[in-house]
Amino acid sequence: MKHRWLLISLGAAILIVFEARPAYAMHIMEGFLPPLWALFWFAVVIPFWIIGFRRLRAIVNDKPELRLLLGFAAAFTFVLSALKLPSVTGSSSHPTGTGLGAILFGPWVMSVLGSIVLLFQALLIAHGGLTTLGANAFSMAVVGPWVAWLIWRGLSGRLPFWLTVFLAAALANLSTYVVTSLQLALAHPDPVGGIVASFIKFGTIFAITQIPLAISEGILTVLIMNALQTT
Amino acid sequence: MAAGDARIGDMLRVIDRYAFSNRLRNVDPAQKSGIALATILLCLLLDRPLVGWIATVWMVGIMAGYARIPLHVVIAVLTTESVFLVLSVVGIAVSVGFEASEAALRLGPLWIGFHHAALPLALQVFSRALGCTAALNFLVLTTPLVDLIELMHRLRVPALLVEVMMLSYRAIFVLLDTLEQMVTAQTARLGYTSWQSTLRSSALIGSRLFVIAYQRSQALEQALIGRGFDGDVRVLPLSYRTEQTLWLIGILIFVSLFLARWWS
Amino acid sequence: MTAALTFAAVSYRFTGNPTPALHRVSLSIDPGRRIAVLGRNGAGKSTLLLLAAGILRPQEGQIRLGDTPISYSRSGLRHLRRHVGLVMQSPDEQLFSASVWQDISFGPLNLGLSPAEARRAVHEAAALCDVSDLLDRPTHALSGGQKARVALAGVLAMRPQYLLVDEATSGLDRWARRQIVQVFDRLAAQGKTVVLATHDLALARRWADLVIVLDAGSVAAVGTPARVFADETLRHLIAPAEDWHDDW
Amino acid sequence: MTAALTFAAVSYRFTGNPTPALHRVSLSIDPGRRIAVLGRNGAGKSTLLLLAAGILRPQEGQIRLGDTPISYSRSGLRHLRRHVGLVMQSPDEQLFSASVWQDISFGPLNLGLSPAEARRAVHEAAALCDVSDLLDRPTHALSGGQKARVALAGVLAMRPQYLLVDEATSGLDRWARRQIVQVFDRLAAQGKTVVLATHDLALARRWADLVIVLDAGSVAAVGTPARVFADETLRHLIAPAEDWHDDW
Repeated sequence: MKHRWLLISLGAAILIVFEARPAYAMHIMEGFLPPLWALFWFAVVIPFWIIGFRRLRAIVNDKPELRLLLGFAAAFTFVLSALKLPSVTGSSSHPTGTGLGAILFGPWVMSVLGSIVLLFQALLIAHGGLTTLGANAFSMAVVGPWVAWLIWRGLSGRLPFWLTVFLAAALANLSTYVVTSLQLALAHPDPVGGIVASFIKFGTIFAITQIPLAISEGILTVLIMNALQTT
Repeated sequence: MAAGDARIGDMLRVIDRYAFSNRLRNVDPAQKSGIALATILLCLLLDRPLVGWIATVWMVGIMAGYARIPLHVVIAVLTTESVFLVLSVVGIAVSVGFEASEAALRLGPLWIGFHHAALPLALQVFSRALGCTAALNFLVLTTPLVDLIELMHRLRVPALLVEVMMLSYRAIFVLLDTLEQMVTAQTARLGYTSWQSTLRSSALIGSRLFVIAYQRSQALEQALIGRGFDGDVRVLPLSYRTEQTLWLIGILIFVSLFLARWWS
Repeated sequence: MTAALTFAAVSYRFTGNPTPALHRVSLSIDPGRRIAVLGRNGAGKSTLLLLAAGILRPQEGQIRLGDTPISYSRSGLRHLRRHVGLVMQSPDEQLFSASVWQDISFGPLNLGLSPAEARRAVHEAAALCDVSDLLDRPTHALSGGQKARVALAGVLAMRPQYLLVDEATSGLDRWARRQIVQVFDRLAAQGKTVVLATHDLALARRWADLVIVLDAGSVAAVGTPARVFADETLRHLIAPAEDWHDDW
Repeated sequence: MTAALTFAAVSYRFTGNPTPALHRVSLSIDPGRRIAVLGRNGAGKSTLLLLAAGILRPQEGQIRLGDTPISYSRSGLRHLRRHVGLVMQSPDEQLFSASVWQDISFGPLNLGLSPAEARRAVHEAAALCDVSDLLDRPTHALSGGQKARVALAGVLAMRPQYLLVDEATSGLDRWARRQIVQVFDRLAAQGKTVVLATHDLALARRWADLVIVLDAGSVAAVGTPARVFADETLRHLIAPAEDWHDDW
């Protein structure tokens, strides 16, 4: 019985702290991944970086002055995470911006710009890390943007504009967190239940606050896109 | 540095200020990143709790004692990160399964509890990540991003990437100033007072900031054309000194980490 | 009736700064005055306005509206913002909506006014600031002077008794400046209090009836423009000696 | 020796605007002068500077440096930029690097100077603009006045004979303004030509030796400050009548 109370209060503590957690809950911290997994995720993400960079270079070769715009686009993506995002539960957090970025700049450009932003977050505010950059870039600069882009492209015209944008942004946010949970589960399987149990575990820890935040980010992105359309 | 308010700007500026004003500011970024990265790799590869703890002590020591960054700043940054780290590690310590473990709580068909093998593992991951994070903090708090971008240029990172990074580092501060002005203006007009008004306020800024980012880039282009911009961003390199003592400290760190591995 | 806005030994230091931006400032801003706050950059002018508007919270001391200290609870701030409006330096960074109408209505809607009342408030503020003919224009297509007046209207639509303005006229041409000053004159005629933090010494000298001089976070003087501008020690805090023959 | 910068019947209309920003403007900017360009917003001051700096290309008419018309080829513009430098209004829109040192070095390197020469040019321009002690400071930590002087240094490092400045002093406090004016004085003492487009009438009156008044895209007058400020018709183009008693 003692244990039960211990666990319940522990659970409550987790919830409370997670409600007030920093903006970058989805960043895997430096040192959190074993070396092989860190390398593995770099290997996964590097092809995306190469193709994305080639696209970028083609754009800039065409119009050299566009590098200024790219600089500002990366800065915009970085600064976007300083916006306030209210959660349904009353606390507030910050948007990931992966969905909006993919809709505005396309998934290939985002794979490079998003990775620059992640590198900057590691080097400017020590969020995330250098050895975990591959893993973080895969979830936030590749999977999130691609999910958003495919929904945006696939459903445009079939669903109302707002619904398409909402789904793109909310699911980009959610898919990023699913991938992060998977990355953590693979690196740290549960001693009893293995990878599956571990995935459920990391998943539920995040899910409680992540689903409301994904909904909020979806709504925020719809409002931003509406405002941009009238500009 | 709690969540909620736009604290990202505060954190960015505080860290940036020390990066530009610490005693190791003019030391070659290659030297500082070399030591930070080697420490991170050793923590990962040697992978023992004691190694992580010793690395943490070393890094806090050289940040505060050698680079002369106030100890309370060093500790504050590291504490914020360790709170976050503890939460991630809880995920490892707690196990979920269809069978009860030693101390477990039933939740539907699942049992949530601690497994005897999980606690040491959690401790190991925590100390490893703490050592790595402290080493990253050393790099971040002693080395401004301009220097790291310059280092990437020396390491033959493609010029286009280096230029985009250089421009966006500057643009981040320009846009962040604008964002904070807008947040203040909105707050003075009762923005952010409810769930809806927070969403609305943020959305207005998000879209406006996008337009401003575009306009700023156009204005900058015009100004740079006046200074001979033809597509390439040419700048003079920065000059650095090499600090012999830092190499010596680096060697001491590595030796002590190896020793820690054999002792434990 | 309006109550005075009082600072009692208020200090504020920004995170990461070794010296306080304001240090034990005590002063009273009485209703119905035209006040200019002078002092060089970094003297604490903007910090004073941000504290008075409840955006920053004093780390020491107290700010009172009438006899009651400002409460920083949600409802307390809501109450304060009905009374104290703040216009910041760069209009480009205050207009965050796509259209002028939308921007001016931001405050009234947040106050919880009904759509009809909000509409009335927008029209009233727009008329006051001479921007009635701009209401359906996009904000990015406005001139500098128009943007400045729209920013002013956005705050005035909340009908504050105190209007705090940071550098209202900087970067504007003489005609745009003139139009802004006319808005301040109208407000003063309505008995509202206007507090301007400014580098525009001609404006301070001829428009204000009270001048507050700040120096390195402290109040160096409070007095009529005639007295302050005649005092040689204070003139050193307002402009470099080489500029004195400029006769602002 | 430097040659004059001459406008011969130059017109320019921005795309989407019905009226031209400049219409058949002819004037000559002679070496070694201190020139102020006055006129209300929209009169064409900035367009004039952008054309003179070769950033805009006249749609009609011709701009000459000495006897040769400006060539808009790559090498022609390179030649022009050794002679004519332009500083724009907002320093935040001109500084692209977080390192002051790197930012100032951009222009000289684009001119094709060797690293050693460029290094010398940076130090020289920094000394001229009093920013030598800021070279290893980050751009974003500078005050408004410091940023303005760094932006100036970035252009002066290219050692132009003509320096064109759009609203050099707007938004600065009196001390920062003073420091900028000192840089202009040093340039004038070196025999360089400084052209300021400005709303700062005190500056125009006391600093300039020649005033150009623009009105709706045309040159309304060119003359000494004494003559221009004494002329009632021209005063109408410089400031609203209510401001005349301000005695700038």
